[in-house]
Amino acid sequence: MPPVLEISNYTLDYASPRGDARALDAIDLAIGRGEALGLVGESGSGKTSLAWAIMRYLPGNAREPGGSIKLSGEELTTKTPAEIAALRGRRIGMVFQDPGTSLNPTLPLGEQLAEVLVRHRALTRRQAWAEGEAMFARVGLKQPAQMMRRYPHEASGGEKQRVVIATAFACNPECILFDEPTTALDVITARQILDLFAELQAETSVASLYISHDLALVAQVAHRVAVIHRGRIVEQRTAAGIFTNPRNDYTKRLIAAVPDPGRRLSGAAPIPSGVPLVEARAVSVHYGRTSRLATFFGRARERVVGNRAVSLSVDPGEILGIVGESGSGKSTLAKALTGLNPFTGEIRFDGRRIGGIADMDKAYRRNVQIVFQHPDASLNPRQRIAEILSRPLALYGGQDGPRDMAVARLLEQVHLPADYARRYPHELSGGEKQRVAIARAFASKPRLVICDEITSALDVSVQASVVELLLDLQRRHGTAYLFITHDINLVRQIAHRIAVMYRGDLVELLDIEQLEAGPRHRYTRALIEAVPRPVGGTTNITIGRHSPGPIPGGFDK
Amino acid sequence: MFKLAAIDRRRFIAGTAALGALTLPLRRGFAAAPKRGGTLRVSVDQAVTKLNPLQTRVNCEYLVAELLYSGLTRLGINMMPEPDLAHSWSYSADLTEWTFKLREGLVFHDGTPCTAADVVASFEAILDPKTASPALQNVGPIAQVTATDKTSVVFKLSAPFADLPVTLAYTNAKIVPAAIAKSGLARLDQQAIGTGPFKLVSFEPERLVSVVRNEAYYDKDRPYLDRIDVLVYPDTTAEGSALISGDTDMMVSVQPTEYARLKNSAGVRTLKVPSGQFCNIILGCDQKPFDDVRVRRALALTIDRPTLVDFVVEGYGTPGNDAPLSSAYRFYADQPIAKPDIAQAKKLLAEAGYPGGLTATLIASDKPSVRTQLAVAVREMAKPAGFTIDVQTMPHSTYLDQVWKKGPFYVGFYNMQATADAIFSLLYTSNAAWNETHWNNAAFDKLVGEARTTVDEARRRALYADAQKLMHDEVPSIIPVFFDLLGAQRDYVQRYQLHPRGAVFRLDFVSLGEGAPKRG
Amino acid sequence: MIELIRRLLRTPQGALGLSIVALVLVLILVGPLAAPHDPDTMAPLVRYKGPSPAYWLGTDQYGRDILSRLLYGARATVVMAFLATALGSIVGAVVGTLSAFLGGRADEAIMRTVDAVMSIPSLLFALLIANLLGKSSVDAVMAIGIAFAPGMARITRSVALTVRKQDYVHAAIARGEGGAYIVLREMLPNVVAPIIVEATLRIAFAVMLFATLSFLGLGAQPPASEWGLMVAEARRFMHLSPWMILWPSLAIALVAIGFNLLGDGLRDALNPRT
Amino acid sequence: MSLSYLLKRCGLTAYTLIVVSLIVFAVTQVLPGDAATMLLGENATPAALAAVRDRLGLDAPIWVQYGHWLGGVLQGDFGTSLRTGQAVGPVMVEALGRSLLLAVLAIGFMLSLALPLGILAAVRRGRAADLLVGFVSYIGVSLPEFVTATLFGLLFADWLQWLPATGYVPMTENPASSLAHLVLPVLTVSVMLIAHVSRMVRSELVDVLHTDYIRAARLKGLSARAVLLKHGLRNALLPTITIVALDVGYLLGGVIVVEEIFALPGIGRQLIVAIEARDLPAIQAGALIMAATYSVVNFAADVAYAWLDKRIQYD
Repeated sequence: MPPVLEISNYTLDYASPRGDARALDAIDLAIGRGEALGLVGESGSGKTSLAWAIMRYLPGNAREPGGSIKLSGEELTTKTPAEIAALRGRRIGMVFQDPGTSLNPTLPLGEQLAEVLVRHRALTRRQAWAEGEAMFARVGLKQPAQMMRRYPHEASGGEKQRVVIATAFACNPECILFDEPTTALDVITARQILDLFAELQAETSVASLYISHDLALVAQVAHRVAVIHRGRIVEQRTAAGIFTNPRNDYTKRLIAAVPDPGRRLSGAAPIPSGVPLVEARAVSVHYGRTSRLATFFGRARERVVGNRAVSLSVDPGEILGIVGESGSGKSTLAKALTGLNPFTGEIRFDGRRIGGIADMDKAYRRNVQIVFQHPDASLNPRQRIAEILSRPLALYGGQDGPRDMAVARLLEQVHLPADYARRYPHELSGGEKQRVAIARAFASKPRLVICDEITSALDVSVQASVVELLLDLQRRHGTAYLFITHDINLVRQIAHRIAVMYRGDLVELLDIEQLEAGPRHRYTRALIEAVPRPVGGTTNITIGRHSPGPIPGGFDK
Repeated sequence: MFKLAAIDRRRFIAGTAALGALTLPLRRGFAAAPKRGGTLRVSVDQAVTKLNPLQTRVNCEYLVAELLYSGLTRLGINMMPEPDLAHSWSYSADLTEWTFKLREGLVFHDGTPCTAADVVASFEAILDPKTASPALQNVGPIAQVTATDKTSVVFKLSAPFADLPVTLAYTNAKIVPAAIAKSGLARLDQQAIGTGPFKLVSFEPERLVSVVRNEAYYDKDRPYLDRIDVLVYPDTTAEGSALISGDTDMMVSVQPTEYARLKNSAGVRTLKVPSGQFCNIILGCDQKPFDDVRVRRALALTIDRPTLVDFVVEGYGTPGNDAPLSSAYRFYADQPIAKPDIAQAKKLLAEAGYPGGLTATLIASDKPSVRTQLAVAVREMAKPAGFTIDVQTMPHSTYLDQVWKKGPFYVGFYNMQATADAIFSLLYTSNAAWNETHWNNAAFDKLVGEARTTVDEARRRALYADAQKLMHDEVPSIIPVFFDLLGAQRDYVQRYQLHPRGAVFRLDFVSLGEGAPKRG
Repeated sequence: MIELIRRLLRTPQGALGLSIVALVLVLILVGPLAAPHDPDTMAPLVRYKGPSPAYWLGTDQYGRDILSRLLYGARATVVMAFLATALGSIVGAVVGTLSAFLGGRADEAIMRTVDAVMSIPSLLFALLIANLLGKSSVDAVMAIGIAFAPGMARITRSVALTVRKQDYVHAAIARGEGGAYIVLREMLPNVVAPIIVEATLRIAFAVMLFATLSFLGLGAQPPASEWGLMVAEARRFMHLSPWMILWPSLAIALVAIGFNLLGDGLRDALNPRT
Repeated sequence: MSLSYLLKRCGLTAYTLIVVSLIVFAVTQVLPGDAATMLLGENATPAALAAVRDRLGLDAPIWVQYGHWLGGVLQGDFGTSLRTGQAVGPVMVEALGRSLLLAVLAIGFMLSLALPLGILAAVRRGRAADLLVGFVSYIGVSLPEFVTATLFGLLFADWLQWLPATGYVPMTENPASSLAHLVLPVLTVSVMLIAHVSRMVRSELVDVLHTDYIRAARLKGLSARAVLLKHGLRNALLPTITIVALDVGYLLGGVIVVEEIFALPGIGRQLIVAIEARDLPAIQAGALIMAATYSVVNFAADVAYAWLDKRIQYD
């Protein structure tokens, strides 16, 4: 029996004024019935291009020099648009990265599922609606009837992704492509979606292509893993094998880059000097002001809470990791500490009391620097790197020799060529930009650098090198970090202590050892369990086995 | 009362109903009786904002007032007075007391009778400065008006005056009910209660005024039309197009730029009559630089009048020689048109102390557009002689408020008046109502004043000729061109004649012939 | 600058718009020199002529050369429109930035008022002001400038606010930069670009508005050769010579198109990320 | 969308009108030229002037006059015209009616053209149709009404003689000819609107067609039609509501010129006449009514938008 999806020697080019650019090069892939193939690659590796090619959804400038894509033996590349349209959603479905954007905001969720059934299974709308409810129930949506009538903005990310999955499975297709289906979701939700995937995968025995940048994750949800690099499949083997004995160099580098909590990167925690470098005492942040009208109508709602009485401290040279889902108040705390958000409570720096933004004098600013998540946003697009870097120098002095020398030194420090000084940010890659941002932060020789999700926008290997850089700088300058991230594995590699935040509260603050020993707080535990560990074989998601089911949303504190 | 006045003399100045009735058909030269009925759609180029006949100011308002109201006399096409509400009149030998006899059984539109009392009340209102009626300056030197019985009105004059029957035909000298004249004329802003040939149906200032035949009109045959719609077309090209397309039947005035197009359109007949209507350039004779006659004459000498007739009115007009009388006036004195003479102009300027020429701002109101056209043309013509003229246009209202009768150098625009005396004593005598030039020339005043009280035709003509000559030499204002009045009508419109006066229309004589469209 | 032009020429709108506007600028500069006749000299014998070798675009009611009048009028029309826009943009930018800077209730109040003013159609507003100030080109410029200010204010503010939220501004604040530096060096360069684009588009609008005012008799006055005024005057002679009305109309349209295209071109060209 | 949003929005509209009334009153009060002189013109005698000034209360301090005026306005009394002596309010309202008729027809016509054009351009992005629409719309937005109006008049009324050049016939008088008279004005004001809105629709739709959910819809195998009509337009047209509402403001400005040229006795023409004659009460009433109309339309649009767009949550 032929594989459900068979790609042989498939090549794809994108025509551009500067000649054709090769996106995919002689791809060979086959997925059998009930099999899950993981496709791992970094951005630009061509994994998404492959998905589009399979879905026959290619831009106008796409060229296909050769190769074939077969669905159960049927050649797709030669089909007419009409035929393809008839086949999409019915025989081959797709699940997208961000459920928030892949659902039409102006249509009810149910409608967006029902329309597929109407189109492909020729059901009446009433039948489709009934069927839809069933599907919703099947993907674990509570109160499917109501959910059918809701609009996307009325559902949570997880629920939305379930809807998308339900839609993909609606017509029991032979093959489904999953394009980073959990990347946009919070750790725990992601985990629930993975369980659902495994479950459905097992019972429908659909052939699925699971695309992701996360090797660890893929290794656990897929039977086999294919690593794609620069449009080529560089290695293909069993999920177990890929970690245990990778052949390809790139694969090896990739694996090396994957954060492995088992492998500590930072040195031992500094001996507590008694006097913490920075100490937050019951720092709370509230957003928004209640409109007078609202007050007038007697519903001055409680203002949005960013942080509720968070207290923690960072010792000199210490790396304090802060983890939590989006909206847990991690960044809010960072902003408070850098005087970007007004806060109540107090901060102590070197024992000096700082009651508000007003108290943050030059010395404090100089010693507490922040690096933001998105380098595109944090570097002024209209300033050359030189100006960006010379600014803190001008502000805090501390430079010896001429300005451009200092700039060059800063660049060198973050392993960037000196001539980048003349460039504009948009002429740099994401990783390079982040390095510039880091260089800017270190220009003032700070004692604490707050890293706000600085790696989450980067590729695994880039992320690894940036982390490497950070640790290197930390070793050299003894800088303390407040390392904010949602990547548990990463934080377990580098942090000395970890603060877990949940909905504005600091739920647990514990040493790395304690964490490894097994955290006390239920939420922390859920968090840790939710994350797949990058070790071949010992997977904690077993395909086909029913997972314990979704974890309840609230946690006792 | 001097009863045995010589008949010929009386016949000359005074009119009688018999005479009026007799002369009418002869003059029109129509044997067949006019056909009754039908609706006439007349287009005008300005909004009809004032309904009150004592306060109307522009031609389209005069037109409406004339339909709704009557005066004691009305102005014939030959500028002679015709009987209206008064069927006859007589005067004392010294021309200081005039008696007018009203027709019997006159009624207002509201059914109330119109008697001598109403006439008296109306004239008292007109003569009251508060009313601000243009007639105040134009009806003649009336000292007192009294009613001797229900149908006789006696006018006592402050000075001998030969033209009273004509001046009483002035556009604003209409008769309104005594009650309203006393209680407050404001009522007449909204409704029309007159004795005119038509009654008001609807009044939309910006768009349409509709009137229907007044069955109670004193003349049993007139008016011939059942209804007249007066339509407002602010855009003259549009107005022309409307006539061409048959939306309207008649344009009481046509812009020179439109005339050719209308002439060449099928079914349209264009009308043209020489008139005393003119644009003049007021030169303030009481302030520099125009207090010096040489400067005034110099400017006059720069102007190529025939060309100006082309520039300003596409040739539909006649050159003027700085006196306000055109060939259309009875006492017009023909004089050679001054030829432009730049050299002479320069010379005069130099003598006047402006060897390097002089700069002045010539103000022109934006309505009517000929004012600006004239100003711009004059600006160019005067350049070579050393006049640097900066033309400044402004909205008419601002012009009236800030420039008119005040400014030293601006463009005026005036309709033809019924008599030579009217135009002279309206604009140029020292005691003129609108003495804009402040020329204040005693000799001139004397000539005009004497002519006013002179009955003898030849003598009068001589006096007025001297007056015109004087103006030609002294140039209180430059009157470079008289405009022909232009009109147009569908060819089925009968018995309509353009009136040189410009402010008189006599639509009650108009009728519709074959081919007229049937309208509601 | 060169870079910008290169970027402009990349897009069709940019290229076309740039060339049209460049042409107009040339006309403004050398127009009077290039004019074959004096724009005011009258010629009784050649009135209402169509295009001919002697008078390329024909003559008007005084026999004046239309081409020459157009060439001279370019200044009266385009320069005025530019000034008006500049005025409006500056006033607007100041108000907008101020509002964005003050924030809170002050911002609220300012913006509500701006909205209120904007609910008066700009032509009506310009009419009222022009009427209030008087009838001349300068007054018309003022009128249009004032009428434009609210719109510019609103745009400036919104742009300023978005920039204000950018991380590089946060970074500057966290770094302890002074307000002046943040506004001038960090924000302004990023705020200016959209405003330039908007202003360019508005010049096109201003050309039309200015012409419209003149057309309604509230802008330039005869014997000026402002294009809108030329159209207004030509209307009366439409049937004697359609050319008189055609040419200035085309001129206005061309300039407006030019600036519209240029504006859209600039929008792409000024985006640093493309 | 909550009650308090509605109330807030109402409050804003009210505030707008107050500000507008202030501006309008201020602007008109400082107009040069004494109203009384305007009223009496050539024949003004001192006695008459005094009488009129007294009648119009022109000697009272400015703020008293404002209060008096506003008080009247709130009771629907806009004063009487200096030109015609008629009550201004009714005249203006009637005129507004005519303008609105024009506006509604124009918007209807505009939508019937702009939407298809915009959609066509967006769907055929970068192809001939798109470029053509783009080019035409550039010309459209670059032609002042008075030019378009004049050229249309020249073409359709004078040369081809298909349509009446200008003028206005009430619907009640003769519907056919009434419409015939409205064709050119509607065409004229529509030109720029069509150009503008079709560009907007295009860009909106282009954006929408690049969203993930459109891609998702395509990859669900929905027909191109379904994707465009059901998923694309629905989202692209929402913002168009606001744009159209904003264009009403432009429209009201546009009618001023168009009505002037086509002698359509709408509020725009009334205003021009009033402004030329310095008829203060008329100017004030006209300007205020116009602005009011505009803010009401925007109010309606915002509410409609808030109601239609499920995403936005208003406090």
